Amino acid sequence: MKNSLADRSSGGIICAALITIFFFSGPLHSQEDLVSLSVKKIAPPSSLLATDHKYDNGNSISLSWVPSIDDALMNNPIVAYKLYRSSNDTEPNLIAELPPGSSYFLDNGVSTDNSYSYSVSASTNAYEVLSNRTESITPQSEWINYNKKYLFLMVMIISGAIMYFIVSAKRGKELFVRKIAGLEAIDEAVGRATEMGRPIMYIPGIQDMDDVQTIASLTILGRITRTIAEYDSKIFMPVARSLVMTAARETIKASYQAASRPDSYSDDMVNYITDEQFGYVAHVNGLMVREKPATVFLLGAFFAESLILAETGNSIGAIQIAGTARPAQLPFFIAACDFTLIGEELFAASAYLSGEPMQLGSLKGQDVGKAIAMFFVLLGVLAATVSAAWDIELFNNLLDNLNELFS
Amino acid sequence: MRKSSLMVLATVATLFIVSWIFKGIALEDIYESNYLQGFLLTFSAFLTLSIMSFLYKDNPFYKFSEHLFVGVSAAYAMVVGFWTTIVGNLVPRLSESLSNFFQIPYQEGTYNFFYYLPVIFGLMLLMRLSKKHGWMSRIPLAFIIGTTAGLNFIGYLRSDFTNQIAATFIPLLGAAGEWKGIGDFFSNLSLSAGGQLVMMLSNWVIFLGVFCGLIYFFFSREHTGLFGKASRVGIWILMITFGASFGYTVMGRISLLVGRITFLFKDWLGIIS
Amino acid sequence: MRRNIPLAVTFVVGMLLIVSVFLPPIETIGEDFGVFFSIIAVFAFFLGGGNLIKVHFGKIMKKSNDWEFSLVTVVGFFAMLIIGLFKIGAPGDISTSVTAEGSYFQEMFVYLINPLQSTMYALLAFFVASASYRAFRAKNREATILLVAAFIILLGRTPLGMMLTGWIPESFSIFQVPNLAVWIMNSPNLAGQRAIMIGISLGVVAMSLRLILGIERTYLGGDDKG
Amino acid sequence: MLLLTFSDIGLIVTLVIIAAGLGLILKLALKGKEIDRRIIFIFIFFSVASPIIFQIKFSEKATAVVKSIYDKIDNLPEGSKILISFDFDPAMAPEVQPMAIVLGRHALIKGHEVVFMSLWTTGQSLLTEIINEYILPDFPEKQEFIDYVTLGFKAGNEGVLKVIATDFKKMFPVDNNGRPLDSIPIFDGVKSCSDFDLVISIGGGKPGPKEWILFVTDPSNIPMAVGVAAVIAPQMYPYYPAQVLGIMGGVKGAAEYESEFIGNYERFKDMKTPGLLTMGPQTLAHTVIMAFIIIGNIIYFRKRKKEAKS
Repeated sequence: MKNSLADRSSGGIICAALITIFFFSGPLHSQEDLVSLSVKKIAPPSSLLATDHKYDNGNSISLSWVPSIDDALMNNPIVAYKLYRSSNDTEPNLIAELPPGSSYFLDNGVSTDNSYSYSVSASTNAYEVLSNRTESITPQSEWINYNKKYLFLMVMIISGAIMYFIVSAKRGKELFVRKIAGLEAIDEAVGRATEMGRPIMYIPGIQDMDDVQTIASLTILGRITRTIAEYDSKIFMPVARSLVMTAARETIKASYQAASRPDSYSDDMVNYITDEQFGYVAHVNGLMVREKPATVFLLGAFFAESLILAETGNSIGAIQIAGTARPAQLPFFIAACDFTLIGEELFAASAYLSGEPMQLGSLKGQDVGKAIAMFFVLLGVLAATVSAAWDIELFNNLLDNLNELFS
Repeated sequence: MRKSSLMVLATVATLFIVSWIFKGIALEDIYESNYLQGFLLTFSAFLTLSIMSFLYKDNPFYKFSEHLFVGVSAAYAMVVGFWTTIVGNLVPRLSESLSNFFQIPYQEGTYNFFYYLPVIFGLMLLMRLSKKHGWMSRIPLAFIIGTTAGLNFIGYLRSDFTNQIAATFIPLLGAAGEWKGIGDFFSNLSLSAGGQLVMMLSNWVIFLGVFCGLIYFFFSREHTGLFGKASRVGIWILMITFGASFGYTVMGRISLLVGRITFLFKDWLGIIS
Repeated sequence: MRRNIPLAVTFVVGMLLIVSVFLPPIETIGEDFGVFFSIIAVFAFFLGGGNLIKVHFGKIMKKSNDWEFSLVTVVGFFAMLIIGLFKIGAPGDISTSVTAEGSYFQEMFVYLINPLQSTMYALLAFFVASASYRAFRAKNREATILLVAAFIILLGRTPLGMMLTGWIPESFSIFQVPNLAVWIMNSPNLAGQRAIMIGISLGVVAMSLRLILGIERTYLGGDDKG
Repeated sequence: MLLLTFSDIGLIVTLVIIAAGLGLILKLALKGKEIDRRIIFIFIFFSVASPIIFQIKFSEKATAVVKSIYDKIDNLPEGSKILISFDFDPAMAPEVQPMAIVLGRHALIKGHEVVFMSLWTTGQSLLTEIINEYILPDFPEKQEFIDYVTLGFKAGNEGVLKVIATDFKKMFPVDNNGRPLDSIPIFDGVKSCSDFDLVISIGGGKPGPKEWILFVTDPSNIPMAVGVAAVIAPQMYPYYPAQVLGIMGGVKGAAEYESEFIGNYERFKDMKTPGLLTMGPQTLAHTVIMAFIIIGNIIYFRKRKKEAKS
C-alpha cells in the first residue's frame, strides 16, 4: 500500500513535470529551434524495473520505466525507446523498439534456464541515451494461474449444477423434460422410410471429430440406428472425414448389436467421400437424387452447404430432420427442413432420446446454467441502468464487479 | 446408350472442340502455350456448366464432374495433409535424417518423444482392418473425444457463455445528463447515437430478447402460463433472427453467381469486357 | 476391458485439458493435442482414401451401374495423388510448397477444383430463391414474423427500399426501410443470436461432461469381439 | 430527343421479360398451381446474367449515412487535406474497392489534397493498382506531392495509428518512393492526423475503421468517415453520427455513392461504376425473390380459402 502510494505520487510529480515542460516548451521553440533540439541532449528514461510476470510458465518478464522527461506531447525530440536484454551477463541485444510515450513492455522471449538484465534507451534521430541496467532476474514458473479464478469459479458452478442433477437422477428422482418436436418426429420418420421401402440418409456435418457437434451427431446416430435396426430399415451415411467414418461405423455396429441384429450391419453403410466441402456436397447431392432416401437427417456442423443439401433433399420429397449449433446456418434449415433442432437442442438430443435418468439429469443441469445466465443478465442490466442514469456508487461497483467476474 | 443421349454427347463434344480451337486462337498473343490454355479454360467452362445442369436434373455430365471432383479433391486433401502435417509437424520433431531429406529444419526439443504418441494412436486406428484387434481403434477415438470434450468445455464456457452474458450488461434508460427533453425524445427517431428513444428501444429489445430466448430453451419445465408466454416471445425473437439472417445472406449468395456468370461471359466467351 | 480402457482415456485426457487451462506449466498442452489430432487424422486417410478406392474399384470390377464414372474418380484420385506426393512440375526442389505457383498440383487446383468448387457454391443463389419461395409463407404467427423480417431485410438491401420510403423525414429515419433493416440486424437479431449462443455453450458444456464422465458412451461401440 | 443506350435497351427487354414471366406465373398462381422450382431457377439465372451482359445499372438514391460523406467532401473548401486509408486485402476488394475508387475521384475533382496509406500488408499493391489504373488516368493534370501522395503500407497495426495521431512524420518519415515528407508540399503544416480535414478508412477487418475511430479520430475529434464490408456494417452504426459522420456498407453503400457522384459530375457521367454494376444483378435477383415470396403467399392463401370452403 505504502509502495503504491509512493509510486503514485512519484508518477504525479513526473506528470506535473511533463505538463510543465509541455506548456513551456511548446510556444518557446520556433521552427528553427526544433532542429537544434533534435541534437540536444535528452534525459534518459529512469526507474527501469524488471519483474517476473505473474502466473505464467516462466516465459515472460514485465518491464516498466518512467519515460524520459524530454518525452513531450508536442515537438517531441524522442523518436523511440529501445530495449536491450542481456542473458547470463552476455552482450546486450536489442529486443524491441517502442514508440514515444511507452512505459511498459512484456518480454515473452525468456526461459527459466537463464537470468536476464535489461536496459532501456531513449533515442532521438541523432542521439541515444541509456538508462541504468537492472539487476539480474530469472523468470519464475508458477503452478496455478490465479488470474483465471473467476473462470474456475464459473466452471465449478456450472459443472457442479450439472453433476448434482445427474447424481440426484441416479438416485431415482423423477425429472420432467418437455417434448422436443424434432426428436418426437424421429420414430415416425424412420417408420415412414420402412413403409416406403426406401433408405434413410444420415449426414453428420462436414467437420471432423475435433468438433463437438460431430460427436453430438454421432451420439444421436447411436440412438437413431437402434430404431432403424429394430425396424430393419436401410441406412446409408456418406461422410467427409476418415475419422468420422471410423467412429460412425463403430457407433452403428454397436446399435445393431444392441438391437440383436448384428448380422444386418455392414461397413458399407458408412463411406468416406472427400474432405473437400463442395466435392462432398456434389456427391451427396448425386446420391440423394439417385438413391431417393425417404428420410434425411442433417445433424452436425454445417457451413454453406446446409441449404444445398436441404433443398436437394426437399426436391426428392424426403422428410428432413436437421440440427446444427452454427447460428449462421440455422435459418436455412428452418426454411427448408421439416424439423430443426436449434443450437442447444442438438446437444440435448441424445440425452433426450436415451431416456436414461442420468442423461436427463444433465438436461436439468443445463437449465440451471440458463437460470444462472438469466439471473446475472438481470443483475447486470439493473446495475448498468442505475449506474448510467443516476451514477450511484454502489451500483457502479456492482457493475464493475460483474464485468470482472465475466471477463 | 440411347440414340438421343449419343446425340447430346456428340453435340457437347463438338462444342467443346470448337471452343478449344477458338479460345486457342484468341489467346495466341497472350500465352506461348495458347492451345493448352484454351483447353484448360474450355474445360473449366465445361465443368461449370455441368455442375449447373444439375439444377435441371441429374445427368451424365453432372455425374462426370461430380466423380472427378470427388477423386481429385480427396487426393488433394490427402496430399496437403501429408505435406503440412506429416512433413511439416511430425518429421522435424522425430527424425533428423528425414528432416534433412525433406530439407526442413529439425526442431530439437526435450519433449519430442511425446510425438510418438500420435503415431502409436494412428497405428492403433489402422488396427480396425484386423478382425481380432479391431477394438484397439477405440483408444485413439477415445483420446480424440476426450481432447474435443476438454477443449470445447472451456472454450465455449469462456467465449460464448461468460462473454455473451457480460455483453448484455446494458443500460435500459439513457445516460445521466444526456436527457434532451421530451420533445427531442419523441421527435428524433433516427438510427444514430442521437436518437435516444431508438437507443433505449434497442437495449430493451436486446435485454428482453436474450431473456425470453433463454426461456424458450428450458427443457425441464412445461411452457405454460407466464413462463409459456415468455417462451413465446423468445420464439418470436428467434424467428426475427432467422428471417433477418436469411434475408441478409441472400445478397452474398447472389454475388457468388455473379462471379460464375462473369467467368462464363468474360473469361470464356469473351462477350463482355 | 475393451470399453473401460477407452473410457479411462477419455476421462483422463478430458480432465487434463480442463485443468491445464489453470496451470501455466501445462497450459499449452491443448495446442499439442491439437497437432496430435491432425497427425492421427492423416493416418485415418489410409482408411478413408482406401475405402473410397475400394468402393469405386468394386463398382468397376462388378461393372455395376455407372461404373464408368467410378473410373473417373479412381483415375482423378491417383493422378492428383502422384502429382502431389512427388511434387511434379514444382518450380523448385523438394522444399518448395506443394501449392507453389506453377506446379501441376496448383494448376489442377486452379483449372479443376476451383471451377467445380465455386460453381457448386454458386448453386446457392438458386437454392436460396427456391427455399424462400417455399418457406416464407404466412402459415401462422411465427412463420409470419419470419417472413416479415426477411422481407424487410431483402427490401432494405435494394434501391426499392429507398424508393418506397425515402420520403420519410430524417428525424423519423428509422422508418426508412434500409435503416429499419439495419436496426433489425442490430437489435432483435443480436438478441436472438446471443440467446442461441448462450444455450449452445451450455449444451456443449453438458455434452462434454457427459462424455468425460463416461455417461455418454454410444460412440465406443459394444462389448463384443472385433 | 430520346436516346437509348445499349444498357437501356437491355434493361427494358429484361424488365419486360421478367414482368411478363411473373405475370404469367401469377396467373397460374391464382388458379392455385404450385410452381416448379426450375422456373424460379430460370428467373434467377436470367436476372443475374442479363444485367451482366447489358451492363445494367440502377440509379441508387443515397441514404443519409452515405449522403453525409458525399456532402462532407463536396462542401470542404478546395485544397482541404483528406487522408484515405485502404485497410483491406484482395479477398475483401470486390466489396470495398469501388468505394476507394469513387472516393479518390471525388476528392481529386474537388481539388482536395489527398494522402493515401494502408495498414494492411497487401494494401500496398492494391493502393498502387487502384490509384494508377482507376483514379489517375482521369486526372492527367494532377501532380504527385502537390495534389496527392501515397505513403504506402506501414507495419504495426494500432501502433501505427497511435503514433500518427500525434506525429505523422515519426511513423512515415518518407513516402512510398522514399521521398522525405518534409519536402512534400502536401505535408506543409501537417504535424498529426488532427491537421487533416477528413479521415476515411476503407476496410472491414482488423486493423480497420474501428481502430481508426478508437485510436485516432475519436480522441482528437477529427471528422471521420468509413467504408466497410457489409458483414460488419451493423457494428459501425453505434458510432454514427457522433464519432463517424457517415458509413458506406458493402457494395450497396458504394453504389449509392457512385450514383450520387455521377449524377452531379457531368464529366464522370459515363465512368465505370463497379459498385452500381454489381448492384444490377443483386437488385433484379432480390426483386425476383421478393416477387416469388408474394406469389407463394397468394398461392397459399388461395389454397386455404378453398379448403375453408369445402
